[in-house]
Amino acid sequence: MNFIFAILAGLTVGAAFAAMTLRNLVHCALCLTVSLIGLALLYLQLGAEFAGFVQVLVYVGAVAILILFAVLLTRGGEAPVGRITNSLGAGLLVAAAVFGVLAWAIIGSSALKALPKETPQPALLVKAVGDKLMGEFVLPLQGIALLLTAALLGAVVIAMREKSSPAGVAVDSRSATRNP
Amino acid sequence: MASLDQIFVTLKEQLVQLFPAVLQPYVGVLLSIVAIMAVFPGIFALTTVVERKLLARFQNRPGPNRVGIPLTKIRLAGFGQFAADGIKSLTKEDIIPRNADRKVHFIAPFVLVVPAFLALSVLPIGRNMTALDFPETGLLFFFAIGAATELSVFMAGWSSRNKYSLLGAMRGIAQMLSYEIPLILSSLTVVMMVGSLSLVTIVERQTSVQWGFFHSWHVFTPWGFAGFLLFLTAACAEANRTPFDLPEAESELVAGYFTEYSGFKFALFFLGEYLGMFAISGVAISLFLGGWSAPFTFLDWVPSWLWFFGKLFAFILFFIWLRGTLPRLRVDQLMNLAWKFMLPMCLLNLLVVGVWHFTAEWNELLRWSLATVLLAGPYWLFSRSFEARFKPRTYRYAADSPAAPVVAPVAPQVPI
Amino acid sequence: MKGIINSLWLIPALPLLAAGIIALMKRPQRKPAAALAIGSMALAFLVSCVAFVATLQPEAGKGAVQLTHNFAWFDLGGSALRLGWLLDPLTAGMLVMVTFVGSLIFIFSVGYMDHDENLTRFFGFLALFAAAMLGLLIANNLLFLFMCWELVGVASYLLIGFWFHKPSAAAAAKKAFITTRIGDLGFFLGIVWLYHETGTLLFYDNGAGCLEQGALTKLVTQTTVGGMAVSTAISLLLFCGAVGKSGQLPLHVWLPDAMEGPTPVSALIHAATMVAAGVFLVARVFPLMGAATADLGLEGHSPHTTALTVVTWVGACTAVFAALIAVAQNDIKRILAFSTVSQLGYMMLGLGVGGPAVGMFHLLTHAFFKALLFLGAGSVIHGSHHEQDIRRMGGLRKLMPITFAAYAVGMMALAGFPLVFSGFWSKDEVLHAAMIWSPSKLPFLLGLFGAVLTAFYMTRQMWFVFFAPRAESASSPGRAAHSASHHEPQGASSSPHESPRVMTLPLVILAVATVLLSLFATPVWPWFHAYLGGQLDHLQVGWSADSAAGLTMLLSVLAVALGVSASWRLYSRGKAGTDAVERLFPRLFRALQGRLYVDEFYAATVFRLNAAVAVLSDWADRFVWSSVVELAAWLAKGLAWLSRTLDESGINSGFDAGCVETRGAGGFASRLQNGQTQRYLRILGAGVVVLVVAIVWMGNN
Amino acid sequence: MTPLAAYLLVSALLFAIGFAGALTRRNSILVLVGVELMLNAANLNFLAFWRYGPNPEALTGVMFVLFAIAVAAAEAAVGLALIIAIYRHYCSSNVEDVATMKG
Repeated sequence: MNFIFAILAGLTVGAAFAAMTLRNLVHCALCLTVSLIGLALLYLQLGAEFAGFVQVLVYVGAVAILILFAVLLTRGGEAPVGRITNSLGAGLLVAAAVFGVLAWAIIGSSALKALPKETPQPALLVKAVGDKLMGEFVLPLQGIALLLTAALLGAVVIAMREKSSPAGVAVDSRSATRNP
Repeated sequence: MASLDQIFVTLKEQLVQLFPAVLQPYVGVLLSIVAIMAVFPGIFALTTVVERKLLARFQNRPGPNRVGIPLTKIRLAGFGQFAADGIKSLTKEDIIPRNADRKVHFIAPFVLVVPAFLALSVLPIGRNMTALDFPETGLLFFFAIGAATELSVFMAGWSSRNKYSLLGAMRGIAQMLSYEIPLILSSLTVVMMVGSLSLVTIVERQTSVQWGFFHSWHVFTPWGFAGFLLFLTAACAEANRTPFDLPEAESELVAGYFTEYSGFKFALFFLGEYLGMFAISGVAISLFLGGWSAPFTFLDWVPSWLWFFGKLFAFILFFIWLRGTLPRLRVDQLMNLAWKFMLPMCLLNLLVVGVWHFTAEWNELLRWSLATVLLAGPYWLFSRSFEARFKPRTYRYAADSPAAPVVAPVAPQVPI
Repeated sequence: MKGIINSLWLIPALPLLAAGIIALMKRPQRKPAAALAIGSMALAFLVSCVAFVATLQPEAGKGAVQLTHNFAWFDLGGSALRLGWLLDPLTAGMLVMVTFVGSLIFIFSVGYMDHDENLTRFFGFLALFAAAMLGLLIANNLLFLFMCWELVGVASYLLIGFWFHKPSAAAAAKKAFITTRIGDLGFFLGIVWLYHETGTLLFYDNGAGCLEQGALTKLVTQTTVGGMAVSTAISLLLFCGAVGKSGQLPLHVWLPDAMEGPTPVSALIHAATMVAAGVFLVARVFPLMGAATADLGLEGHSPHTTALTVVTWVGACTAVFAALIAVAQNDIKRILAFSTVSQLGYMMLGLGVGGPAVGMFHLLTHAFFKALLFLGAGSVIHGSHHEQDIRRMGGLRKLMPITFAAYAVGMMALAGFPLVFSGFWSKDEVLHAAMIWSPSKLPFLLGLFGAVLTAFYMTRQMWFVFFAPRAESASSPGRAAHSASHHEPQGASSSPHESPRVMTLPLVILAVATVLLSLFATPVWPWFHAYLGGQLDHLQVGWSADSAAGLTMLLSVLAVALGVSASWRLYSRGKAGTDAVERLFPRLFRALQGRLYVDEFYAATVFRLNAAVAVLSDWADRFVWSSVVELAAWLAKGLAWLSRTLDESGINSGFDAGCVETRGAGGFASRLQNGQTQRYLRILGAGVVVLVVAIVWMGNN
Repeated sequence: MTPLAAYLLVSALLFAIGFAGALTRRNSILVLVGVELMLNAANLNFLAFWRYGPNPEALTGVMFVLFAIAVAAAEAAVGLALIIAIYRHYCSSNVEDVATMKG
């Protein structure tokens, strides 16, 4: 067991745990960022330099900032008072069951044991990634481009401020549904 | 001359030889990092004084000229000022607002400074002189690390619990996010042409000799020139330099996101900002201005690192000059420029690079004129449509807004 | 040079493109719109010149140049609908004339419509109009010609009704459109019949076209009702269209009303495009009209078929009829409008008695001098602040010298002053052909009388507009109201002034062209005949006409002299403000001023008949057809009642039972959907656990 | 334990943490954060299998991770936009408040 791996795994899992348990949303988001950086370092450890840096660029540079903005836009900057969880026991039980089953499957798997213990570091050339993207994976690439455009437009449209205040309508519709 | 060129490399090798073989790689990295952490803060110190003096001259006043070597009469034309400033900020009381989020408030300056040093360490500052060489992904590493700046700005602005700080942080993040896109797109042109993300490779590609006497820097091509200008503009914005210094506009927001910082942490922010500026200048130099290579072949005898630092100083002076000359943009102008002018131009430049790549067999003159026309025509069109946006704006409430029209009560129409 | 046929489509396409682009422009983009329209016309003129040059070199022994370019438009079952372009001297001459005159009118419009806020729209319509006309000219297919023909009609509707806020203009536009439609009905029937008989609508198709020998022989030999040859019947139907479009006698009523449009439009309609279309159509299908059966093979200048005889008589009557009315009109443009009707009659007369060369030459010369006259009238109207009544003008000779000079040239050409004016030569040819026409001498006499009248009314108009002592504008109530509505101060600015150069320049060019055209068809050098007939290489300079030509010339000169002198004497001695003819023959004058009550006649007959038929149909609709419909409705209602009863009592109860069960099931399922996302997610997680366990178990076993 | 199994365990742990967060936190932004963590756990799985799998030269793991990152970015953008829109509508960002469509 590698020492560096242990540190990185601990950092990642610990930060993720903090992100899911802290009270203040901004702290959660910052911990998520730390966890994602830890993941990127794990990618580097695995030899996927390109994927690691892309991870940092996209998650830290964009997604984390986006989440922080969303927190501020939904007035989440202050630590909430009162209950922050919802049906804690059942949720934890299910999550623990999922983890238990997964860990059981991983440890008990015979297929994993059949794989070689140590493999040489695969040489990952960025050029090869580029060639693949432009060759074999060009169709998914186009699809991703389309998806990103659609997501951009969709996000803008959804988040655009509506002209009239729909709050009254919302209350109406909610009260209306109460009636059987 | 080659020995002078490689003097630091050989020095490092010999120093490393003194250690046992197991430790050698770690010592090598450590030495490089120490060198980086010594040299660039030194340049920072020098820059602060130079900037103050130059700005003073621009404004027709003398600037700092008193502080020299203490207890002597030597004044060094005021170049001892940085030491005085440094001592002052180290000894000042560190004030933290009572409501502030102390942990985040404490971490923020480090989140700014550490990535700045990391970004500096991938720059090829001379032949065979790169502290952290990522042979595959140097440029990507640089941009990935740059993302930390935004995080730091947010942390500083949010944790201070100060309206000005938060507004400055929001402005800063919006600006950096917006200008990161043209920044990356304009540097992608170089990546496309060279076919590598490694800054070392990119610089080496520019050392080839063209027409017998000068090196083929990328800035000497139509796309390179356009890309360089776009990169420079975006770099100004990324580094929060005038005319894009809205996040810390002192006349509007006191000092932006680091309003609530003082003492050493303020100095760290200051340092981080300048290091970021050096780093982005260094990338501009590596991408477009041939990195450490001399402009002309007959100047090759000058050591490569001297060229790099000379260009870096030219950039610093250029930024100071801009700060002394240009007024600040408005927020809407800033965003318009990024999304409606720079982004289309960057995309167009990518297209032109493609054209340039596929017309390699053509007559040079034809190729040049095609690329130039492709760039200059849309530039003319875009900039024409932009002139209107920079005109003075009438504000909604400043314009005549009479009181709400009095609605005369309408008598009910009774059918007779 | 012959390759021009493949790009002949450019000529209509250019103005059409311009019209399309202008249609997309905004209202303030006046200058680009005008420049685009004029530029496209000028380009079309250049291409037309190339086409014209291409027709100047006939191959020896083959007659006139005739280039065609046919292609399949779309397949219709087994056969393909084929369209094509045709370039022969007829087309080429018309193309050059239309594009040249059209360009000048476009340029003139820039000045004339300067104050109109809808200039952009105006130029769009003008370009569309020109495009339609040019398409009509190059068509080698009767259907394509018909489409362009209708487009011309639409464009004329738009242009005549350009100032649609004036009720009279809107009415005039409708009138023009509907009246020509009546003719077009005959035209379309003719087309359908022709297609039925020959199976093609191409004019020339290497021997298979409908105007070529094979088809003509077939058409001539077949007879239809009353022993009439099919060719004659089709020709007459096609002529109906020409009558409508060219304002011949029964259907001429729309043309004077079309003066409600802006003056450049009038110039365009009357000179270059719309009315010329009818004459052009007759000239185009002349082989069909002139196709003679064996028993009609009389000796003469042209085959005297029934169709051509009808054309001749219609033309002659129109010529005199319209000239008579023109004598008593007071509106400057209306006089010119009736003059146009009259001259169109001459063209038809020329076509009927002398063939295409005679009629077409008069069409060409008329196009130039009538454009000149209309533009001159436009200049006068523009200069005297939109005053159109000639009695309120006068003395403009001094105030508008350039307009006066150009107008005088046009007037003399129209009246047929001898020797240097093209109108003289072309009219003389028509008269000459009529004189030697064997069936009857009456058309000739009618033509001669028309010539006297033409000279008379033109002189009258000239005198009133340019020579008469200037009427005091302030004393005229209409004038005063007009000025008041324009908020113009009375005095210096309201006096007439010369028009800007952009308007006078086209006038001068047209005047010069009017004079120069006279060189091309004198009996000494009958170039135009030779050109149309494809005998340019046999052309010789010298007196080639027979003795009748001399006599005709003499008579026509006399007629002109009589008309001019009579008119001048009557009017120059008359009192200002009154009309000399009115004093002499008040009743006749009033009848003429009322346009011989043709409109009223139509109102009394056609309209009443129409209204009666409408009442009849209304009655039938209300009592006959509606009762049938109601019966059907009752039946349907009864059926519906029956099925409803069955439905409600029988089928529904079964469904109801099913629905209750389904609803119960839905109610149960809906309780699971409590809207709590995390609950769904928990169930999902539990499902994943079960799934993984199941997969691992199966994998192990 | 092989390195692959170690990576997979870390990944599973990360997944479970993210899942637990998504299951239990009230704030919808944190639910989204949990989903992001789950996605990243999956990415780590892909890379681990690519690194220790039978043919790393095919690069499928890396390609999948790149695409997954792009999709995740789009998902985050749209998801956060939705959360902001919902917040405007209901003045709340708690998941249990958004239950208008319940049966």
